[in-house]
Amino acid sequence: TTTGIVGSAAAGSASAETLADVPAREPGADLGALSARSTYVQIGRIPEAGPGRRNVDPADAINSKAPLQKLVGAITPSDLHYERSHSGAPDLDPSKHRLLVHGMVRKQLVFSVEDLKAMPAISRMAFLECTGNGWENWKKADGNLTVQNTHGLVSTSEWTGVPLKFILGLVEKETAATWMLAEGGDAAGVARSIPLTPEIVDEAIIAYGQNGEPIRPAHGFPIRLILPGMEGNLNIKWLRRLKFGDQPWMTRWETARYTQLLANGKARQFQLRMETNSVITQPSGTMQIRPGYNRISGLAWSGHGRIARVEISTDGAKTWQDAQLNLPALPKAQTRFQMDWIWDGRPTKIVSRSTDDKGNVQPDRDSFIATMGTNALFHYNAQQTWSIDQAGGVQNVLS
Amino acid sequence: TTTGIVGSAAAGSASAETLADVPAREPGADLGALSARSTYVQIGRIPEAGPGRRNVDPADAINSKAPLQKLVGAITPSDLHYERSHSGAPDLDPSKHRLLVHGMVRKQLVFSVEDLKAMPAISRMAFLECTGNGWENWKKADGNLTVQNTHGLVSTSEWTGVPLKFILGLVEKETAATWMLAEGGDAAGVARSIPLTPEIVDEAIIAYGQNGEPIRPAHGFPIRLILPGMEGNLNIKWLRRLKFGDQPWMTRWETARYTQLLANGKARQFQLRMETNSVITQPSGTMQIRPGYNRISGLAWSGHGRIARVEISTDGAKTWQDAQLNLPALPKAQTRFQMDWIWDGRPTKIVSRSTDDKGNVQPDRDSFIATMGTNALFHYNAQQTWSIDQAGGVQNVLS
Amino acid sequence: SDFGRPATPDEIALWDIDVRPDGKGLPRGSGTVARGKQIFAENCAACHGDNGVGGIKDRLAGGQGTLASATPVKTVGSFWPYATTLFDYIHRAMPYQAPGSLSVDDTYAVAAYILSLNGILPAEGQLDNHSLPDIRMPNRDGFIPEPEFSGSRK
Amino acid sequence: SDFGRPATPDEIALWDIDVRPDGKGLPRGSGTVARGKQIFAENCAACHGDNGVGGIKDRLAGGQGTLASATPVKTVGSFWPYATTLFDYIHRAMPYQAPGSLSVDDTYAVAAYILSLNGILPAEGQLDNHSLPDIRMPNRDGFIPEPEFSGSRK
Ligand code: HEC
Ligand code: HEC
Ligand SMILES: [Ca+2]
Ligand SMILES: [Ca+2]
Ligand SMILES: [Ca+2]
Ligand SMILES: [Ca+2]
Ligand SMILES: [Ca+2]
Ligand SMILES: [Ca+2]
Ligand SMILES: [Co+2]
Ligand SMILES: [Co+2]
Repeated sequence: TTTGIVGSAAAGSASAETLADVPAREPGADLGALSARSTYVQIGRIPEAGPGRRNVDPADAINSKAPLQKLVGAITPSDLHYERSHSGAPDLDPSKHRLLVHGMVRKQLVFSVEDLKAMPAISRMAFLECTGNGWENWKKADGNLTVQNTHGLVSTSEWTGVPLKFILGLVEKETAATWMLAEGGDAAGVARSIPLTPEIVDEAIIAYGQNGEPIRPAHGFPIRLILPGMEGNLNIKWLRRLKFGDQPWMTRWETARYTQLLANGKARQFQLRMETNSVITQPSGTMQIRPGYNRISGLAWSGHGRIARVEISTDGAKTWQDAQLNLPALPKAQTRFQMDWIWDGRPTKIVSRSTDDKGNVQPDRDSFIATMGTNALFHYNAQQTWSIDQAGGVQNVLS
Repeated sequence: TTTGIVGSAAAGSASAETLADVPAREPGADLGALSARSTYVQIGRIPEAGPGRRNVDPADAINSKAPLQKLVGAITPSDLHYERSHSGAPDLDPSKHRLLVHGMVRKQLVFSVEDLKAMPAISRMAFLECTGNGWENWKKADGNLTVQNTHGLVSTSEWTGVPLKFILGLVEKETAATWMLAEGGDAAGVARSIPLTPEIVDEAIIAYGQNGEPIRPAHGFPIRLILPGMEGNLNIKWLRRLKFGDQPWMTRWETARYTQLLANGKARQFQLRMETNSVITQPSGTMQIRPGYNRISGLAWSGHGRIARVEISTDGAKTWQDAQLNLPALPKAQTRFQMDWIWDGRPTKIVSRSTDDKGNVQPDRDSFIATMGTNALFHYNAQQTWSIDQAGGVQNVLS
Repeated sequence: SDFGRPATPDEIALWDIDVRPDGKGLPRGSGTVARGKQIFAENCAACHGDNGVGGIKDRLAGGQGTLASATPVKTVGSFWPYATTLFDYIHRAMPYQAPGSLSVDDTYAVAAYILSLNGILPAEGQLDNHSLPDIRMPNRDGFIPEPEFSGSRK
Repeated sequence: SDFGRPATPDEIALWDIDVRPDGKGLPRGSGTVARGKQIFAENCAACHGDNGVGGIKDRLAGGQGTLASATPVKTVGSFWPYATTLFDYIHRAMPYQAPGSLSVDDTYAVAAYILSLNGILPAEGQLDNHSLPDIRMPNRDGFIPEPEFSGSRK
């Protein structure tokens, strides 16, 4: 167990009794090309293979979860951004990579990565969230899960690239083209049909930059699609083809996968938007808190827009108080929230609930399950409850 | 030379003739704890020893410059953030690190890193800039410099930590205390006197997080001071002491260093604010452009506040056009700007000029030198001019 | 334009692998269930098990009638709405370690075999670019399109 | 309070190394230029050169009268406004590889020696916590405080 109120990557607890015990100042490492992490910081993602399949051989991992309990602020460092790859992460040679844009367009064009980097660009903060985020808690809540296990498939970056709109202008998309197939250069050739709503046309980016630097191979180097607010797997990595058409292609990833099976056996399809969500990251699962002052902190996000409000309950969803938001809250980006709390030492439960600027409120688990059943597998955004026992131990519970 | 319009970290130029030459899709690397950079990306800082002393032994380096020509957006990845260290970068044990707060306060207190992480926190984007940024161009302009050489001592991060104001409340600072000494735990024990203006009291942060993760040793792990908009070396790294008093201590770093020698032999002292600045990063020194369409892109920042406007001249500062700003432009953070440009193939010069929301305009070099002389060494914020020769070669020039 | 270059029909054809429910995009070709059984044993069974069940990777057959239960089993037979998706997916992504290594005819054959494992084609059945889009999958009507994103849908 | 713990006077004294222009913070002690010459040769000359000039690191003497020229030479003697800063800096930061290794008396001595190299103290001079703040450095009036940040200045 780590210390809840610290919720940090820094190891251990304070061990210098007086200032006399603090090590003497001494010269440090030479300056170099890159600043390495401290050797005192243990921080990393956890590769997993699906709900409940956690300590797997890396070769069997299908995703790798971000250490939310060790992160602060809103940005996720690029090397800690969650990963979901369907056939590993290829390191493509950018000089040989191409983007083919064809189908219902007047000009079928091939772009090199250099072509794209020469175009007008835009940068924006946006979260990406795997459609499967939260999937550990559909049916039961394992008490020994961390927030990395329950919610580690969401991250926030500054993405830079070419507005899709600029490409649409170059290829002269036909008006009748209402769908776009985006396909990756990975072995799986992951492909998704994307409805060309005004919002998607306005906000989609063909990105080559993440947090200032070239996107890393695990996240789509040299280029990927970014569709702010939409489910992670729509944001096609290693993008190499955009095809325009007038109906969806019904690829495996929008039929067999990433559809939500309801209790009646029917499945919701093209539920593309990531819903209003939040989670308390400090304190969270497997941490330990002490009676007295505790700072509660966490992350909220919504595929609809900006986070407008986060409420916290420290009595198991009976009463709620407004948390303080770290401003500015940017649209479709994670927003950090916090609240002071004096724990009286009695067992209780803590929960967060977010509301976005369109008025969407994150549902409690019971109403959520009443709508979605327990087999949907994707798009879980019910409120996350952490129970706190008499000894201050924090545990994952359903509600 | 690299290709100007690309301005990217991706190697080489396009080398697949047709789509048939693009390598076949194949399975990639296993998912892991960290996402590595592409092996096709060469990106790193350059350690240097002072104006004109560039290819030095790492042991002699006093700073390391960020690769602005390879960065996009506004955020600098933490491992590429510029570094200025006076005695190397110590990797301090956070469990043994302490912050002593004393002097003119009612309660002299010692805080552990855990104490600080448990307090209410704030996150904000802010640039840091070494006081010496730009110092290559005081007296002459070497034609073979990149923008990394001329302007690589500025970077932008999301910083997370405790508002100084919260600490002031805990220690009950005396009203008469108008200055604060901040001291580092590095071998040099770098120490600066900080005037407690309302702005500084409101905005100062005792930070432990950079871009979501623990600050790295080169940047002050486990804690550093962040004073948005103020000169880099005030933002004391490895912070271990804050002492309150009623006058400045006149440390070596605010007398012998980081004062600006004017032409008349007098030196400006406590010129703490980093001024309104900007630089074109694409195309920039040593790049190569082609006639026709070129995108001009760069970064602007001001210690006064928000960037309100950036103008670009493509005719050597004769006429100016408004560049497009990437919004939202955040206060005291770098803002990306861009402009389309059709180069007619004739030799010319390109320049950028920023204006902040307080109305401060980045000065042209002549008026700047008229005020500051050529011996000031620090606080260079004159407009940066790049000349373009007939062959499209981009070179550093004075104006 | 300053950006990109025109794509030639030949190179587009190389990459244009997608297949729609109406059969658009299907390459000319055909394969029998019998041939597919052989292909499957050689190229697929190691991961998906004999008969597409009990392998170390995704189960490909069975599960019909389980979708509304507490433990739904989603397979090609029980869940997939379109047979065209099966061709598209195998063609682009399988076998896992060497996608694209099967010929078009062998891809029809192995798709036919997986459909037969699910009782959708008979053991002596076959599949080609004409018959494939006509197959009506058992769960064809099992999906509720999201209203927000169905406006542009035909 | 929930945060931190009171600092004891003893431990504050260990860390409280800063020195102000008025001498506040100077520890009791003294040293002669002669002793300082010896200390310097043993601990400093390798980097700063014999007599504080011509070393691989910062030059410590000379340069007076150059500040308004095209090639100003900024040293302790030509540029530094306060002698207290010299004690403070050597005490906290020098010798570079082992700051804090000199005794207080030796620090006074080596500061005295550097001042003598700059003609500010005579060869037979000495320095202690009383005399140090009284030294008037040649460039004492060479600084123009920034108006914005001088309001709180005494
Ligand atoms: C080396 C292992 C391996 C081999 C060999 C292999 N597959 Fe797969 N198959 C997988 C994996 C892993 C997945 C799941 C991939 C994913 O979810 O992205 C999969 C998924 C599938 C699916 C989709 C299942 C679903 O419900 O979504 C089909 C259909 C399929 N394979 C058919 C085949 C066929 C046909 C062959 C042989 C021609 C084959 N596979 C060979 C590993 C393999
Ligand atoms: C191993 C090399 C080394 C040794 C030994 C060394 N110094 Fe230094 N000294 C430096 C360096 C490097 C700097 C500049 C540090 C910086 O700029 O942060 C410096 C700076 C100084 C300065 C400030 C110069 C200025 O104008 O800012 C003084 C004064 C000084 N040293 C005195 C001493 C004394 C006294 C000793 C011996 C007791 C000593 N040094 C031993 C390397 C050394
Ligand atoms: Ca060293
Ligand atoms: Ca995903
Ligand atoms: Ca592999
Ligand atoms: Ca600095
Ligand atoms: Ca086709
Ligand atoms: Ca003292
Ligand atoms: Co997913
Ligand atoms: Co500096």
